[in-house]
Amino acid sequence: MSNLESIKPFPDSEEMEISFGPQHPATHGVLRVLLRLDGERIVDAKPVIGYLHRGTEKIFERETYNGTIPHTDRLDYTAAATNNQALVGAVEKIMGVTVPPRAAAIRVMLAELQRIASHTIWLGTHALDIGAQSPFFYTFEEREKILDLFEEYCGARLTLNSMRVGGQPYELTDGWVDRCRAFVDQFPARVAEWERLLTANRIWKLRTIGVGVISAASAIEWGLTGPPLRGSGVKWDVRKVFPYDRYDEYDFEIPVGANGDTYDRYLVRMEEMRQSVRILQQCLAKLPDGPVMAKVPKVIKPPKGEVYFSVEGPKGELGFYVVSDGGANPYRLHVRPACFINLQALPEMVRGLLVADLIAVIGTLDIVLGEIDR
Amino acid sequence: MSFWGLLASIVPFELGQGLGVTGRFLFKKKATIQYPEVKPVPKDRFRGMFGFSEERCIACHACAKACPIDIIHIQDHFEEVEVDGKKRKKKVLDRYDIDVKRCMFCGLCEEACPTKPLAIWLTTKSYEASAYERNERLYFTKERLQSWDGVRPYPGVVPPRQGQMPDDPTGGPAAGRGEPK
Amino acid sequence: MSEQDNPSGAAPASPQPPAAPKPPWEEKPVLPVPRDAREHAQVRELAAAVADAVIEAVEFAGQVTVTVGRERIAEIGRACKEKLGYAFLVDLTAVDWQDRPEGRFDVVYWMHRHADSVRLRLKVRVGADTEVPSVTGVWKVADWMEREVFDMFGVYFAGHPNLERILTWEGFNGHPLRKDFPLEGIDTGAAVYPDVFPPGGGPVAGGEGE
Amino acid sequence: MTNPWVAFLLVPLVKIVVILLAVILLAAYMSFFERKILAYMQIRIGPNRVGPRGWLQPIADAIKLLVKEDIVPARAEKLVYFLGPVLVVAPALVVFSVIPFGPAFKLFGYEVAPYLTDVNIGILFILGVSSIGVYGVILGGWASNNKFSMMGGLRSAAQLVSYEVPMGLSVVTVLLMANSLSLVKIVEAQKQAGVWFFIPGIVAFFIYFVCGVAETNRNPFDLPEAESELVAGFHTEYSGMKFAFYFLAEYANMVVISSIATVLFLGGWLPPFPNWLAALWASPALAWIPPIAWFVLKMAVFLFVYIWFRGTFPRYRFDQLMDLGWKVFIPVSLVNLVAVGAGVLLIGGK
Repeated sequence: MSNLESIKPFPDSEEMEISFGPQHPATHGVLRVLLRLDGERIVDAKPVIGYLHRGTEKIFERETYNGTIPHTDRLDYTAAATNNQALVGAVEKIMGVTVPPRAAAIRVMLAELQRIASHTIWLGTHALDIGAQSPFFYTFEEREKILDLFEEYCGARLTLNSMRVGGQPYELTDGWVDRCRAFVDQFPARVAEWERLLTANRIWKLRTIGVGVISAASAIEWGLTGPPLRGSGVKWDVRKVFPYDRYDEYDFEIPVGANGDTYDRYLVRMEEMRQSVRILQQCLAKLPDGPVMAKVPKVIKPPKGEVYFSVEGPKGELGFYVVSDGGANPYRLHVRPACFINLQALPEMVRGLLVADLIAVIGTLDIVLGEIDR
Repeated sequence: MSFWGLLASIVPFELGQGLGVTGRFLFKKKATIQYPEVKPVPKDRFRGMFGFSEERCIACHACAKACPIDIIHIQDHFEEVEVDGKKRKKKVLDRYDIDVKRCMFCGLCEEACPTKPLAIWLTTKSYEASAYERNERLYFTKERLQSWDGVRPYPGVVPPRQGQMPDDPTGGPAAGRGEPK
Repeated sequence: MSEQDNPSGAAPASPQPPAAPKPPWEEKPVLPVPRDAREHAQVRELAAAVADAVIEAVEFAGQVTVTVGRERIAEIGRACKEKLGYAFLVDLTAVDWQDRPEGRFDVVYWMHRHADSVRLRLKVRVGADTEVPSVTGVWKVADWMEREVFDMFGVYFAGHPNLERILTWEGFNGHPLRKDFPLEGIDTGAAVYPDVFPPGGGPVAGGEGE
Repeated sequence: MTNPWVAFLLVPLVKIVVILLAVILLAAYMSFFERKILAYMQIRIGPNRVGPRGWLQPIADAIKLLVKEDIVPARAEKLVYFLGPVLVVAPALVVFSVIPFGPAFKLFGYEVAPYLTDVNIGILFILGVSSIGVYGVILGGWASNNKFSMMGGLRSAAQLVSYEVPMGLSVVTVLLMANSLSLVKIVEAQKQAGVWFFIPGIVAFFIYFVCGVAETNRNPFDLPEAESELVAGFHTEYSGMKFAFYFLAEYANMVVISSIATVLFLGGWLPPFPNWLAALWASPALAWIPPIAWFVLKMAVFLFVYIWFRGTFPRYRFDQLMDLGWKVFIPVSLVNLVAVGAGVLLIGGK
């Protein structure tokens, strides 16, 4: 393959090439990184992707608009709710639909729960990559509670299919709000517990501070979004910049880092979990009444046109670009995958570091191959 | 740097703190569910194995159209039946197959079903339908959909043919949805 | 849903119902209509920065799309980034209009300006066998996006440092997101391992897998 | 000791068999306890299906590993590939010949010592033999013809070499206090002193144990087999019996490090405060406790701490590991050596 040849070392050099993945415990799926190593130091890295390519965008073109929603669940499979939210938001935008306030609040709750769930997976796997085993299980215990809430709301735990164009398919079940509140109330204590394990830990600090540094300017240049961008100190969040689903009614902070290293991104994500809890508390406190579904035609036929709509997914800006030709199926439905674009900066971030740092950086980018390969 | 800061940078107190956390977890209640003996309780809306009722089905093909991956295959024909002394044309199902091995349990078929109570529903709580041979064992014809041959029903659930009704716990799949114009 | 609406030069006609207005979710949805946007602030800005750049400008659902000349896209992109401050290329993709006479593909650039948080869409029309100047020199992020467009649509980007397939493999025959690419896929076995699978062998799309 | 055949052949042979079996069983059950304790720390239950509450799990694992297909990579260096596990497991088992598990006792009129032999250079023997094990790791890593294995082997070599130094230096402080290289004498010296050596040698004790963790390639120093970086490090390509040997050696080495720590710093088979509380230990309520129980108990504490570390800490990066070894532990242990030497001179010179 020409991929390999382009990275072949010179015949008389001490450098070696190594294919890191696609079957490797720490590449979060089927990522393959072609590494050129000088000892353990990375001279060059080249991500090779596409092992999980399923042609999702092609499949979208044959589905009805509501029929695409289950497919979006499978993009970033750790954050199905925000994927749903981005898709239905895009279609609602092209349709000119306004979502009822109760539906918007339910969406925000699902999205924030999903953000917490996604960040807990990230923390568990990131810590596991760096060698700490136990946080993986502690975080998954919390995630299971969130998945229980999802299951109760929409009947699935992972691939939620939880939103529809125009609103929400279901009303909340009796007692869901109480159970959600119970979860939200105990969750900050758990985050504090995880932080006791890691934040001050000298080994954790050694492994993350100054690793995978990316400056604010080059983060923008590389199109990073989400925690990797905020870790570099850019205060930018789609929820604040283009508030959707009435995010402007909630009071929350955007945490930012200072140095753009792995430790800062870690702190940013930990703080994001707390901020999500804050949003959830506000949602639960002032959950509006009313319908959960707007008046939309049964067959959704948007007018001819094109629209881009994005949400702040747990991994970064997740956007959908809908091109409609007036039919019941999208003419083109393009995903702007946050992970795909964040991963692109990997070579920049790991050049000159050690193999162990590559793991830390892959972990800190929080990639999900389902979204990268689509 | 203060004395305590200096001391903390030499003596790894924070590592001891971490050990304390894991040490405490040693005595906490375990989260494991011993699966075959203890079965996790699905929630009421849990999308599990299909329930299907031939009597209720009006062969409208709405579910097949709603299915994003086209795994519902329906064939029907018209028959003359006598209802209240009048002759009426009625659609009769010849074939109602679901290729469960490809199903992603999105529940859109259930949502599309116009009959009340539903003719197809996924709220059966049953999730034990694993098989060693996917092409045959996970292909459900309308007979198998009702007899559930090869599916272990969740405790308390009986196969559709024996009269298990959809609980309709969601208040109908499209509860709260405005009537389409 | 007017979140990503730009502070528009042409005031959006928001229908304000008179007394006792129904909430918007109980009304029929107000379908957005495309509107000429040559007088839109963003478009005028662009026209001032680059002479004769704008071929067509449309505003739809609050988003401004400017069609520009294919040959000049790298130049216009650089002007947008350096003069107008669109430092962040959010998205780059393409749309296949199979039988359109003025060029089969639209390549779409979606840019963001941090200063006042506005977005602008550039669009070029490309024929099936013409090249588009690459914007990787302007925004580094365009690298993989252009590779993806090349992979999925077969649009060539002139000056791209490493224009390879990205999601499919080297030697894949076809461009999946073109409208004439069959949905059920193609026989690809032979292309991957020509020495293992004879031409026409290998995994066959729609086969039984036995 | 009338019959020389009994004294020189039968008794050692029986001891060898007993110790070997005990060590192998201990290593196997170490893996069980490790899985169980880790699971409990991680709010899981751990293995509980084979036998009552999972107690036969190690046996099942052993049988599985023994009957598993033994894969040799096509382009591996066959002989060396075979030699690797042998070179690892043999020294790990040989070391047990000098570890005193308890004082000599009478059995059927014979004086039986619960150790194979008391060499007067016991501690040197242990340090020497146990460092042979690193060859097995390097050679195994190299012979697998796998870059990850190779890197694992190299990491292991550098790590073992650097941590042997502070470990040796911290052992020397004990030798200064005990005036002997024989492990039995060291324990007896602690009895005479009336205090376990970890109190005067607290720094040496800490360094010894941390270096011991590093020597056995355990978390947070498990870089040679760092799963997330090197897949499985030097034993990536090993399977079946050969993998079992590496596995056995790792756990046997843990037991070795723990038992040496017990002997050197925690008074071996002595009960706590052997002189001060002598009356208590001799009282009929407690006199039944055999000395070896104390030994096993102390060892178990160390082994538990090993597992506890594994359950808690992230992993060092390789250069940080080297920094820690060369820039922290070696200088500190040198200073500590001088300090303890001076202390011994001052107190002993009185």
